[in-house]
Amino acid sequence: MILFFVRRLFTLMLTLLAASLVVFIVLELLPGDPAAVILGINAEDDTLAALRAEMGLDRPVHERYLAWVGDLLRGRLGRSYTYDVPVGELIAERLPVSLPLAVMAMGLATLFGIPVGAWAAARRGTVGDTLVMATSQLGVAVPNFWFAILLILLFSVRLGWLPAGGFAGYDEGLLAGLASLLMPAFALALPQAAILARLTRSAVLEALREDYVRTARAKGLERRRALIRHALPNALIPVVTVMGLQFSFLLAGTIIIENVFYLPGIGRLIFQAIAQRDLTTLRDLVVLLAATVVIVNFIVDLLYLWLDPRLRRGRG
Amino acid sequence: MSSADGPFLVELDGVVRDYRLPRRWLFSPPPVLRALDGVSLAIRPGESVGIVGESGSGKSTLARIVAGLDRPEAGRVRRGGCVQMVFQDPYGSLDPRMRVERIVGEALFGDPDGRARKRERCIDALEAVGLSADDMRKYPHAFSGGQRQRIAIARALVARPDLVIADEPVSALDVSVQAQVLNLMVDLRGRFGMAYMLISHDLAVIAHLCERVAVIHGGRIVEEGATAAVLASPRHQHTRALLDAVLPPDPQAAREKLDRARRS
Amino acid sequence: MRGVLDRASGGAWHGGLALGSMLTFILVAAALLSFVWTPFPHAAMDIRNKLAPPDMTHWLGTDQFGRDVLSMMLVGARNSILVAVVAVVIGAGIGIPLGSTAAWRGGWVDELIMRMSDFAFAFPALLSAVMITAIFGPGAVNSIIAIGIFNIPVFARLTRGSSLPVLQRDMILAARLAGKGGARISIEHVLPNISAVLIVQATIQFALAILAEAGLSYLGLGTRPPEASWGRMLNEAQTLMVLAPHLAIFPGLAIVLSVLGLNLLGDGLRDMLDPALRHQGRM
Amino acid sequence: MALLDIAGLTVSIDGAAVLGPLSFSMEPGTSLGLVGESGCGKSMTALSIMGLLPERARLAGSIRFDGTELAGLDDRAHARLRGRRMAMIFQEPMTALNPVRTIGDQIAEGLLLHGLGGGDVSGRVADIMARVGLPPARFPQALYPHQLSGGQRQRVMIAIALAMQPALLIADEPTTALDVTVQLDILGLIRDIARENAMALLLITHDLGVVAAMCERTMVMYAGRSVESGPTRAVLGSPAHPYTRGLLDALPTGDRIGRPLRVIPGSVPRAGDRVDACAFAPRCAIVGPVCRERTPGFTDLASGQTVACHFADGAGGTGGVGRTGGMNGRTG
Repeated sequence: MILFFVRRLFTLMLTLLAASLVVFIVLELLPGDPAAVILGINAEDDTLAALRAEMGLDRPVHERYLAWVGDLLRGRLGRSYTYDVPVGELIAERLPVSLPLAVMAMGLATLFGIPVGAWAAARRGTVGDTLVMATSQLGVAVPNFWFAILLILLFSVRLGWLPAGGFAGYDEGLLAGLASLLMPAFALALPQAAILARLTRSAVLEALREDYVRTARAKGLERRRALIRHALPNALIPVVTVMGLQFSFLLAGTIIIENVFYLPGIGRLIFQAIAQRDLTTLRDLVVLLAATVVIVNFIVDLLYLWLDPRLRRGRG
Repeated sequence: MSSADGPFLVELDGVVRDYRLPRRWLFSPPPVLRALDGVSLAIRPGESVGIVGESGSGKSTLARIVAGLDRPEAGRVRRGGCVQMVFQDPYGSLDPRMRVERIVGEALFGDPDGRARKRERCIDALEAVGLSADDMRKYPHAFSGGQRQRIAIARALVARPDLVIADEPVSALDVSVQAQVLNLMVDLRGRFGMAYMLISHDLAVIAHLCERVAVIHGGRIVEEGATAAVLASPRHQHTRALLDAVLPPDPQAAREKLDRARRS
Repeated sequence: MRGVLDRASGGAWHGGLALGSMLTFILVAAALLSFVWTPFPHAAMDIRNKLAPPDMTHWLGTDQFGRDVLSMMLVGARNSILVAVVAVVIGAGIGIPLGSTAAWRGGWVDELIMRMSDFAFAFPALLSAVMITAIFGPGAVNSIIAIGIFNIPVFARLTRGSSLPVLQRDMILAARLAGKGGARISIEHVLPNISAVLIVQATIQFALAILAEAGLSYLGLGTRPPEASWGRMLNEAQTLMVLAPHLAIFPGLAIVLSVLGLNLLGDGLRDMLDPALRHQGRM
Repeated sequence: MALLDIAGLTVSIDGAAVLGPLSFSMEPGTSLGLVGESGCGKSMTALSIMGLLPERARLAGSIRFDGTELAGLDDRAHARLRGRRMAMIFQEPMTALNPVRTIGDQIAEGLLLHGLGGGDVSGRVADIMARVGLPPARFPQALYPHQLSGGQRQRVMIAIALAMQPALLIADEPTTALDVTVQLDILGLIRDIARENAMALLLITHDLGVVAAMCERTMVMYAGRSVESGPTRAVLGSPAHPYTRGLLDALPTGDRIGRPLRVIPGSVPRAGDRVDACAFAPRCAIVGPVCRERTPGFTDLASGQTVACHFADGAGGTGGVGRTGGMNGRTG
C-alpha cells in the first residue's frame, strides 16, 4: 500500500517534470522575441539587448530552464510582460473566480450524473430510463459554449433573472458572487453530468451481471437493495477513473466558458496571455494547470484505495 | 520430419522457471514464484506421457517450455522434431474471425508447400478428425465444443508433428463428448504414430491414453512411472491424495471414500 | 410483451442506430452538396440585407454582413467533417500501432508508451490545442494536428486495453507455435477481434473532434475566414444575440445534431457488432 | 407434506424453451442430485426455485415451496424466502463474493437483513465461520475475498448459506471450479452441514461420482427434461435410460486402458432446438420410429426408478419390471 503511494508519487513527479520540459521547449519554439514584443517594433537595438540581458534571454537554454524550474519549486512565479505584475498576483486575483466555478461544475455534474445513472440502471428498459438516456445523449452532444449562449438568451435576455456576464465580486456577499457563476457552472456541468450518467448506468448494469450480485440476491436482497449495496460500490471504480479525466476537460472548458461570460478567471487569463504573447504568464499557468490535473489524478488513485480493497495488498 | 538424433524426442534436464511478482516494497527484490523447480523429463518417439497435477502445480508452464513458447531460467531443453499443441478451451483456441481453412492452415505458416498442396493437406487433416472438406469455409461458431476440439486437433495434425502436447483437451467438454475426443486421439496415434504429452488433472483420462505418467506438484515431478504401476501402488503422498480424490460412480464406494476423507 | 422484451434487450438502440445513421447521412450529404451548390456564395456579403430573419430567400436568415446563413452552414459542414476525419485518422493511425506494440511487447515498452499517454492526458486536451494553435498560428491545418495529437493516446490506450484479453487466448499460442511474430499476430488475430471496439471509438472521437473544432473556432483559433465554420459563426453571433438570436440557434443546432448522430451511430454499431453487449444485466 | 413440489415447470427465453416440462418433489431433510451435461436445464431449475432467473426468462407451471406458490411471486415476497428458508451455493467461488466487502460483512448481511442476528451478530458470524472450517484465530472477519484461496472462498459461500439455517440448500456445481484434492473437503462439509441442520439438499453436478457420494436420490436431465430418476443406487447401478447408460459407459476408467471408450455419438442439442419427440433420439443406440414421433411418457420401474423412454420395458436389459405411468409421473 505504501509502495503504491510511492510509485504514484514518483510518476507524478516525472509527469510534472516532463510537462515543464515540454512547455518550456514548445514556448522556446514560438517565433518572436519576447523583448521585442514588450518594447514594440520601434525599439532601439541596444535597449532590446539590455532588456534581453535583464530577462536572462541571452543565457543558454538549459540554464534558463533550470532557473525557471528552480523558481517554480521555490514558489516564485515569473513577471507578466503585459501587466507588468508578478504572475502569482494575477493568479491570486483570478482564483476566487475559477476555483468556485470548477468546484461548482464538478459538484453539479457528480450530484446529477451518478444518482441519475444509477436510477436509470435500476429501471432499465422503462420509459424513465429511455428518457434519461435520450436526455443524456443530447447532453453529451451539446457544446458547452452553445449551451451557455442559450442559457444567456433565456435567463438574461428573456427573463432577466441572472447577469449575462461579468463577475460581481464578493463585496456584496458570497451569494451575490456565486450567483454570477451559476450559469457558467451549469454550462460546464451539463456535458459532464451527461457523460457520468451514461457511464454510471452502464457500469452498474455491468456490475449487475456479476456473480456476487446473484449471491447477494440469493441471501434475500431485493433487486434494488442488491443494486445499491453490491453493484454500485463496484461500479463506482470505473466512474471515479473517468471523473479524474473529466476534471481535465473541465479545466479546458473553463477557457471557453470564461470567455463566453466575460469572467475574469484563469481560463480567460490564459486566453489573453496567448493573444498577447505573454510567455512568462502562459508558461507558468500551463505548468500549474498540468500540476492541478496530475494532483487530482493522484487523489483519484487514493480514492481507488478506498473503493477497491484488492489494491491494498497483503493480509491485514 | 522424423525424430532427430538420439533416442529422445524431447529431453528436459533440471528445468527451472521463475515468474517475478510485483515487488512489495520499493527497493525489496521482487518476490519470485517458482513455477518449475528442477524438472527432468524425456519423451521417446511415439510414446504417450501423461502429466497430472492441480492448478498452480506448474503443468501448463511445463507444456509451454516443451513447446518452445517459454524459456527456462536454468536447465537444458532439447527438442528433436515438430511439436504441436491442442488447448483446453475449444472457444478461446480458435480465432472466431477466421474460417476453418485459415485456422488449420495457420500451422503450415512457413511451410514450403504451395497453396493448393496446403489446401489438400488441410482437407486430409480435417477428414482424419472426422470433419469434411465442406467445413473449410465455415467459421468456428458454427461448430459444437466437441467439433471445435476436432478442428484444433486437425490444426495440430496438419503439420505432421512428432509430438502433440494436449493441455487438458477434454476438461471443457461435455462428458458424453469427452469420450469421442479421447477415442479420436487414440485412433490418430495408431494411424500417424506421433507421441503425446497429455496434461490433465484427471487421472482417469491420463490412464486411458498414456503408458507413462508423471505427477507434478509444486513445480517438481514427485512421482513418475508406468501408468498402471503408479495407479496401483502410488508412492508419493500427493499421488495418493489425487487418487483418493476421485469419486467412482458407485454410491457405496463413493460414500466410503467421502467418509474416510472426513475422518482423516 | 414482445415489445417490452425488445426494449429491454436493446431493441430501442435499433431506433437509435437508424436515427444516428440518418443524421450522419444528412451531415455528409450537406457537406458534399456544398461543393456543387449553395443557395448563395457563402462569403458573398449583402449589407442591405444584413441580420435578416429567416424568410423565403434566405431560409435561415443572414448575418451582420448580409451573408446567407444556410450557405455558410453547408460549407461549415464540409469543414467540420474534414477536420474530424483527418484528426481521427491521425489519432488512429498512430495510436493503434502504439497500443498494439505496448500490448504485445509488455515490459518497459508498454510502460513507456502508457506513461507517455498518461502524460498526454495530463494536459487538458483543449488547453494543449489552444497552445498549439497559439504557437503555430490559428487555422484549419493546425487545429487538425492539435485535435489529432490528442486522439493518439485515446486510441493507444483502447487498443492496448482490448488487445490484452485477446492476447491471453490460446489461439495466440497456436499462432506463435506456427512461428508467427508479434506484428503479424497483431494484424491477423488481434486487430480483427477488436475492430468493433475501435470502430465505435472512432465514431465517438469523430464527434468529439467536431466539438473540439467548434470550440477552437469559437475562440478564434480554428478555421479562418473566409472559410465558414460553425464555431466561428457562433462566436460572431454572440455579440448580436439580442438583435438576431437566429444566428446563435442554427449553427449550434447543426453541431448538436451532427454530434448526436455520430454518437447514436457509435452506440448502435456497438450493440450490433458486439453480441455480448446486446443483453445487458442479469437481474 | 413435501418441502418442494415442482409440477409442469417450463422456462423459456425469448420464446425458446430452455427447460421443462419438469416435475419433481423433495421431502424435508432429503437429498436429490440433478445430473446432466451443459445446457440440460439443471441451473435453470435452481434459479427458478430461487427466483433468480434472468429478466427475459418466462416461467410457467407450479413451484410450491413450504406451502407457498413461488411461480408468479413478486420479487419482494420471494426475497423474504430467499436466504431465510432457501439458500444457494454457486459454482465460481472466485466471482461469487463481492470483492469490495469483507467476508464477515457478507456473512452477516443475511442475518441482519432477516433480523436473525440477535444481539451479537459478530459472535454469530464467528461461530458460523468456525463451523465451516475458518477458525476466527486465523481468519478474521475483516478479510476480503481476494485474500482467500478458492476452497476457502467456497467455505465462505457455505457460511453465507448456513447462516440462516434454511430448510432447502441448493448447491450448483459447488466443487467444479476447485482442485480435486479440495473437492472432498468441501463436499463433506456440505453433506455434514445439511445433515446436522436437517436441510434438504438439492445438488447440481455433471459428475456422477459426486452424486454417488452425496445424494439419496438422483434425477438425470437431458435437453431440459428428466429422463430418469430414482434412488441413486438404482439409477447408477442399473441405469434404465440409454442416456444414463451412455454417460456411465463413456467415463474413462483405469481398467479399460487403450481400448476405445463406448461413446454417445453427436452432441448435446442447443437450447431452443427442441421438438416434440424424444430429444435423445438422434444420439440413441436403441432408437425406434416412435422416438421421433412422440415425447416418451414416464414409466415407473419396480426398482423405484422412473424413466422417460419408449423402450423402458425390458429393452435395455436392466431387469426392472415396468408399468406405464402418466405423462406427469413424479419422483420423490
